[in-house]
Amino acid sequence: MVDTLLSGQLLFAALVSGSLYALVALGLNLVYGTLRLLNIAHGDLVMIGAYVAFWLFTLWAVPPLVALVLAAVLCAGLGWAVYAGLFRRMLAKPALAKRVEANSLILFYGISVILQNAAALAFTASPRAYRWLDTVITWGGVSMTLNRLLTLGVAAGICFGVLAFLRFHLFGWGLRAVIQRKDAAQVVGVNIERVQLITICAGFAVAGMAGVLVSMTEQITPFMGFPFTIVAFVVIIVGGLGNIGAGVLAGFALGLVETYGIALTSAGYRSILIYGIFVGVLMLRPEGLFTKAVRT
Amino acid sequence: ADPIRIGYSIARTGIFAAAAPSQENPYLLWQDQVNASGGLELPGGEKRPVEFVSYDDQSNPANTVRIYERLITQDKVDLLAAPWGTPMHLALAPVLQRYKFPMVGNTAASVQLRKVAPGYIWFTTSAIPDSMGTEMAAMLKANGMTSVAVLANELPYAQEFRSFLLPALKEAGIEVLVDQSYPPDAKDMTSMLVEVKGKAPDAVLALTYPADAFLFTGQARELGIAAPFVLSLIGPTIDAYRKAFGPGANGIVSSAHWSGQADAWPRGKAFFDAYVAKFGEEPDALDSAVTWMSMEILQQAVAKAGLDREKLREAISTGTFETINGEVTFEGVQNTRTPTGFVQIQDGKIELVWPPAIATAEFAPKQGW
Amino acid sequence: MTLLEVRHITKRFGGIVALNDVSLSVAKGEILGLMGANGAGKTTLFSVIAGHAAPTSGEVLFKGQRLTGLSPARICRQGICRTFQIVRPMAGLSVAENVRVAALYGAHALRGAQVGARVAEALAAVGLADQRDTLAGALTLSGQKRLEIARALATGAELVMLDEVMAGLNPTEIAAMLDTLSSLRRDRGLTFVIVEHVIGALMTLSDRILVLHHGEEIASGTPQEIGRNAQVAEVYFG
Amino acid sequence: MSALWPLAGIALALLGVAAPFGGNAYATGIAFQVAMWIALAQSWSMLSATTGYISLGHAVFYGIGGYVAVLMVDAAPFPAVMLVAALAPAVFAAVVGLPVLRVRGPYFVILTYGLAELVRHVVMRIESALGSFGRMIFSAPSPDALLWWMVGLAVAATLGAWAVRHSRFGAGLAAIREDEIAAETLGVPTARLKLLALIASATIPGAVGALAMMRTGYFEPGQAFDPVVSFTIVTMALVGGTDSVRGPILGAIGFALLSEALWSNFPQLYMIVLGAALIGFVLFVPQGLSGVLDRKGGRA
Amino acid sequence: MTDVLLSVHDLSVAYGQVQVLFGVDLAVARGSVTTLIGANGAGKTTLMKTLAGMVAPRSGTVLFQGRDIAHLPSHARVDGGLALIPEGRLVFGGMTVEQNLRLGAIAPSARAGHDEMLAEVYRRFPRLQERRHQRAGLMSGGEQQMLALGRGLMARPRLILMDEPTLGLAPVMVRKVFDTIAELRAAGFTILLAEQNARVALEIADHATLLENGRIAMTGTGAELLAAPAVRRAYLGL
Ligand SMILES: Nc1ncnc2c1ncn2[C@@H]1O[C@H](COP(=O)(O)OP(=O)(O)OP(=O)(O)O)[C@@H](O)[C@H]1O
Ligand SMILES: Nc1ncnc2c1ncn2[C@@H]1O[C@H](COP(=O)(O)OP(=O)(O)OP(=O)(O)O)[C@@H](O)[C@H]1O
Ligand SMILES: CC(C)C[C@H](N)C(=O)O
Ligand SMILES: [Mg+2]
Ligand SMILES: [Mg+2]
Repeated sequence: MVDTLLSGQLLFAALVSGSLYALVALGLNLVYGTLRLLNIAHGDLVMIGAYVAFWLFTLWAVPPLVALVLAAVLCAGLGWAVYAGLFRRMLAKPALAKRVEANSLILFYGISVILQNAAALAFTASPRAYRWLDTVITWGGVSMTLNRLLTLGVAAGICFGVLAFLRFHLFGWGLRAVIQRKDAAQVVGVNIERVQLITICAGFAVAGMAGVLVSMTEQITPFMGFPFTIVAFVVIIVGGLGNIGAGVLAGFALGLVETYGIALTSAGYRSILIYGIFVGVLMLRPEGLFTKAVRT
Repeated sequence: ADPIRIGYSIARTGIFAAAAPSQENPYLLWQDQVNASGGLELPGGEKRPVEFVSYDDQSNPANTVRIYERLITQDKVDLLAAPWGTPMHLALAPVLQRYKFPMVGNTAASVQLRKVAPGYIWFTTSAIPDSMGTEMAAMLKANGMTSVAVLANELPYAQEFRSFLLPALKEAGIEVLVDQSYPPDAKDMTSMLVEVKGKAPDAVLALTYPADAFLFTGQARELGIAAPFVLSLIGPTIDAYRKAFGPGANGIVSSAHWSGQADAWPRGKAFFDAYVAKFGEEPDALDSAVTWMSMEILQQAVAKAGLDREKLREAISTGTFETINGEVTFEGVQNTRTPTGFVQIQDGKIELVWPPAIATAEFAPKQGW
Repeated sequence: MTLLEVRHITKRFGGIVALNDVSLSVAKGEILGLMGANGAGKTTLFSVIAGHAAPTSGEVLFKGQRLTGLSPARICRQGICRTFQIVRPMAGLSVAENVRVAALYGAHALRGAQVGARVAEALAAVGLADQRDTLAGALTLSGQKRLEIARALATGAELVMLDEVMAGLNPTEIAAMLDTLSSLRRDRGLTFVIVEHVIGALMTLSDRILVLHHGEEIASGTPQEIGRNAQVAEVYFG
Repeated sequence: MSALWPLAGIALALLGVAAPFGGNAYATGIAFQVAMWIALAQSWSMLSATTGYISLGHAVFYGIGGYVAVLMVDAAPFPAVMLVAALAPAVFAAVVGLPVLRVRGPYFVILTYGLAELVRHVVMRIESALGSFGRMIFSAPSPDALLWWMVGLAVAATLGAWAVRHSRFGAGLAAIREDEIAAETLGVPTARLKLLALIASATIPGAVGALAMMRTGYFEPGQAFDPVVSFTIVTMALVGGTDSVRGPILGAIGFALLSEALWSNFPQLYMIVLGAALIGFVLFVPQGLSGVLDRKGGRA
Repeated sequence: MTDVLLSVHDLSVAYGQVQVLFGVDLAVARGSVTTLIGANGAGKTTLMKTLAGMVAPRSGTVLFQGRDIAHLPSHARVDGGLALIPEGRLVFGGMTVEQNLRLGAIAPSARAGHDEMLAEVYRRFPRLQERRHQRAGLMSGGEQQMLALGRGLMARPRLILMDEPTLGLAPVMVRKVFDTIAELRAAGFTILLAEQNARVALEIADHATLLENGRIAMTGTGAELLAAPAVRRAYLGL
C-alpha cells in the first residue's frame, strides 16, 4: 500500500490527468471569466481537436504536434464566429446582457448538440483511434508511453505559458480587470471588445489543443466531450470562477486527489470522491477555495 | 410490390451512441442484400422490398418505449427490429406484450431477461453472464491459471458477470487477488493497475465497456502488466480497438461466441466479407454478429409464416434457424443452442478460443504488449 | 427610555481595528449623529448593530434584549433597520415592489390592505411617489438613496439607521429631507442614528453627536459642543 | 386577455385527460410526455424562476422519486407509492438544502449538477452492492392510468407555482433573487424561504420520476438520474420564459412538441435542427415565449 | 472664447424608450474648470457617461480636440486623454488598492511614468498608501471614493470628467479634493465637474452650466450662476 502511494507511477498518472484537467479548465475559465458565458459546449471543442488530429494522422500521417497548431487555429476561428455571430449582439444590448448567463446555457447547449450530431453525421459514432509515439519507456522506475509524457509536457507547458503571459504582459492586467468588473474596466480604458474576442478565441483554441493531446491516448467519438465539460466546470468552480491561476492549480489538484484518492480507497469511489469533494468544498467555501469574500 | 416496413430505434446519440453502429451497420447491410435478391421472401415465394423506419432513442429506454409505441400504432410498421442494449430490450418487453408484436432481440444480455414472460421477444445471444461466469472459470482452469485480478465497470452487464464469475472462480479453486469495481466515467486506472502489477496474478480479468477498454489496455500496456491471460470484456471486438493498439492488442481475450474466421459456419465468412466490403472495417464479433443472427432468424421466420404476427410468433418460438453462428432454437425467450464462448485477438484477427468444441484457434498466452 | 445600547464593541478585520471598545446608547425618539473621518468605523458600527457583521467582542441590546448573534432578518423584525451607504436596490423590481417587501416582512409584517397604505406612505415621505413603477435599477444614485430610506421606513422599524443618505443631494434637496426626517420623528416617534458628512444637516438634525476616530470615540455632546471641540476640528474639519 | 389563460389551462388539462380515448397509444404517449415536462418545468420554476437560484440538478429529485417507487411498487398500493415518491426527495431537499443554498449564481448551477451526479453514483454503488443490475417493474399501472396521474401532477405543479408567485412567500423569494442582503435587512428570512422553495420544488418531480419509471417499466440508476432531464427542464423553462406561471407550460409544450415533430420527421438531422432552433430562440426571443405573447397581447 | 478642448452639440441620449438628454450643447475650455449642476435626475451622470463612451448617444456630436468622438469606444477616449471618475466609484473590489491604481494607467498613453504618478497619488491620499495592499472592496465608502479619484488621475488625462467626486467624503477630504482640482487646473489639466456641493463647485469654476430635466437651463461663469436667484433658491438652499 505504502509502496503504491510512494511509487512515481502514481505521481506520473496524477500529473498527466491533472495537466489535462488544468488545460481544459483553463479555456473554460477564460471564457467564463471575461464573458460570463456558461460554455456547456466546451468539451465538444476537445472532441473537435481530437477529430482534427485523428483525420490528419490517419489520412495524411500528419503528426499530432502539427495538428496541435491546426486544431488551435480551427477552434479559435470557431470562437471568433461564435463571438461575432452570436454574442457581440447579445452583450451589446443591456436587456439581453442581463440574461446572458442563463441564456448562454441554452445557447451553448444548442451549439453542443449541433457539434456532436454534426460530427456523428460526418464521421459516424464509431469510436476512432490511432497510434503514435506509444513506445513505452522506463524512467526512474516509472514506465510511461511517450505520448503520455508528451501530453504532460505540452499541457503543463501551455497552462504555465498562458499564466506567465497573463502575469507579465499588460494584456493580463486588462483581462483581469474585465474578469473583475467589466464596467470598471471600461472606465479605466481597457479595450473590452478586444479582450473578449482574444480570450474567447484563446479559450476555444486551448480546448482544441487539449483534444489533440487526448486523441493520442483515448478513443475518439462524437460524444466524448461532455465529461470534459463537467470536469472543467468542477475545476474552475473549486478554484473560483475567473481566477485563472487557481483554476490551473485546482486542475492539478483534482488529478492528484483522484489518483491518490482511488489508491487509498477503491476505484469504485472515484466519482463519489470527486463529486463529494466538489460538493463539500462548495458547502464550506461557497465561492470556491481561492476566492476571497468581498464586503457586504 | 409494396415494401415491407421494418421499424427500430437506435442510440444515435447519448452514452450508447458509440456502440450502436455495430448494430445498425448489419441492419443496413441486411437490407442491401435482401433488396438485391429481390426482396424479403414471404410464404409462397412472393418477395417484397424492405424499408426501414428508424428513430434515435438518445440512449434512453423511456424514448425506446415511446418510439416502439409509435412504430406500432402510428407508423404501423410490418415488422420490428431490436434497439441497442439490455435496458432498451427489457423496457420494450411489456410493450411488445401489450401489442402482441413479435420482435427478435439481439444486443441484450442479462440473466434478468429470463424474468421476461415468454411471448413476443427473444434474445439471441448466448453471452449471458451466468454461463459466462462458469465458462470463464473453466477456461482459466483449462489453461492452468491459478490466480486472477478482477476489475469491473459498474455498469450492469459487467457487474452481473462479476457476480457470477466470483463464485465460479472459487468453485474452480482459482484465487482472486484483486477485486475492484470502477465507475463508467473512470479517467485513469493507474492506481488499480499498480496494485494488480504488484500482486502479479496469472490472469487479469477487466470487465470493461468499450470506453474503458481503451483506457485499461493503454495503461496496462504502459505499466507492462505481464499476465499471460488478459480479458477485456466488451470493446476489443470493435475494429477501432485493434487500430488503436496494433500488436499490443494481440493476446487479449474478449466476450463473443462468433468469429469471422470460423469454417464451421459458412454463412459467417460471407457476412464477414460483405461487411468489410461495405463499411471498410471488420464487424464486431459480438454485437454485429448477434444483430445479423437476429435478422437471419426474422427472415427465415417470415418466409415461413408471413407477416401475420401470431403466426410469426409461433414460427420464431418453435423454429430452428440457420445463422452465421450455427443453428439457433429458442426455449422460452432464450437461445439455447449457441454455446457461450470467448474470443482472442491473434495476429490482429478475432479467433474463437472457447469452448474447444467450436474453437477456431487455441488459446495462446499473451506475449507482452 | 433607552432603546438601543451598544456596549464595548470591538471589531477587528485581520490587523485592522475598525471599532475599538465603542459604547453608546440611544433613547427613544432621539436623533443621534455619528461623525468621523473616512474609515473611522461608522458603517462598521451599523453593520454590527444590524447583524451584518459579528463583533469581535461586546454586545448590542435593543429594548434591553441582546441582539448579538441574531440574523439581520431577526434584528429587522425586532424593529431596527439600516440603509446602505453603497446602495443595494433590488434592481429588477419596481420602486413600489421594493418597498412592499419591507412592509410584508419587516417589523410589522403587514397583510392585506395595510400593505398598500404603508407603501404609499413610505414613498410619499421620501418623494418617490410618482416613480413608484420605475425599476429600482433605473433610479439615479440619489433616487436609490431615497429608496433605501423608504424601505427602512416601511419595515415599521422604531430605530432607523441612515448611512449617508444625503450624499448626492443638493442643498435644497437636503433641506427637504431634513423636514421629512424631523416630521417622522415628531409624528411617528421614530428614533434615528444618522451618519452624514454633510455637516450642516448633521448639526441641524442631531440631538447629540458622537465622533469616532480610528474606531474610537473621541468626543460626544450636543452639536454646539462638538462644533467647538478642538480635536474634532483638527481630525475632521482639517 | 388575462381571463383566457386559466381557461386555456383547463382546456389543456382536459385534453390531456381525454387523450387515451382517441385510441392512439402514440397520442397518449405524447400527452404523457407533455404533462411530465409541464410538471417538471413548473416545479423547477418554484425555486429557480422565483429566487434566481438556477438548478441544473433537478434530475436528482426525479431520480430519487423513481428509485423509491421502483423499490416499493411491487409491495405497496400505488397511491402510497406515489406519496412516498413525492416525500422522499422533499426530505432529501430538506436535509441538504441549507448548506447547498448558501452557494450562489453559477456556483449553485454547477453545484446542483454535481450533487445530482453524486447521488447518481451513490445509488449506482448501492444497487451494485445489492446485486441488482437494473430492475424490471412488473406491477405498473396501465399507460392510461399513468397519464391521468401525470396530468394531475402537472395541474398541481401549476397551481403550486401560481400560489407561490402570488403570495407573500413569492414576494420574499423575488427579493432574494434581486439582492439577498437587502432582503435580509428588510426582514426576509432568506435561509428559511429558500429552503421552503427548494422543498416545494423537489416534491412533484419525485412523483413524476415514479410515474416515468412505471411508464418505462425498467429502472437503472444511470438512466433514472440522467442529467439530460435536468438540462431539458432548464431549457424548457427558459424557452417558455421565467417571468410568469404560463412560461414553463408554454416552454414545455413548445419544446416537447417541437422535438417530437422533429425526431419523427427528420430522424437523422433532428438534433441539429433542434440545436439550431435553441440558438435562434435565444437570439430572437430572449425573453421567452410568454414574453412574446405578452407583447402581442399589448402588455409591456 | 479661448481654446475649446471639448464641445458638445445637440446631444440627445435615451435609455431604451426614455429620453434623458435633449439637445445639450456644452463647451469646455482648455485649462478650465467647468461645473455642471442640476437636481437629481437632471442627467448629469448620463452626460458624463456619454462623454466617456459608456452610453451611446441617440444623436449629436462630441468634439474632443477637434475630433468627433461620439462613436469612439471608451478605451480609445481614455487613450486619447479623456477619463471619467465615475459616480458610485466602480472600483475593482477584489483587487488591492495598488492594483486598482495601476490599472488606472493601463491606457498606452499613460504607461510612461506611471510610477511617479503612483507616488503622486499616494502623496495626495496617504490613506491609500496605508492601505495599498487591502482589497478595495473592503474599504470604507469614502476610502473607495478616494481610490476612484486616484485611479482616474493615474491615466493623466487632459480632460478629467469628475462625477460627484466628493460624494461620501469627510469635510477635510472634500477640501483636499477641491484643492486638488485647483492644482490640476494650475498644472494645465482641464476638468468637467458634476457636483451637488454646489457652492464650492461654483466658486472654483471658471464656467458653469445648469442642467434641468435634460436641458441646458443656464450657462455662465461660476460667479454668475452663484449669483443667479434661481440657482440660489433651487440649488444652494438659500
Ligand atoms: N440605466 C438606466 N435606465 C433607465 N433610466 C435611467 C438609467 N440611468 C438613469 N436613468 C434615468 O435617467 C435620468 C437621468 O439620470 P442621471 O443619473 O443622469 O441623473 P443625475 O443628474 O446624475 O442625477 P443625480 O444627481 O441623482 O446623480 C433619471 O431620470 C434616471 O432615472
Ligand atoms: N471587511 C473588512 N475587511 C477589512 N477591512 C475592513 C472591512 N470593512 C471595513 N474595513 C476597514 O475598516 C475601517 C472602517 O470602515 P467603515 O466602513 O466603518 O468606515 P466609515 O466610518 O463608514 O467610513 P466612510 O465615511 O468612508 O464611509 C476602514 O478603514 C475599512 O477599510
Ligand atoms: C453483451 C452485450 C450484448 C450487452 C449489451 N451491450 C448491454 O447493453 O449490456
Ligand atoms: Mg461608511
Ligand atoms: Mg448623477
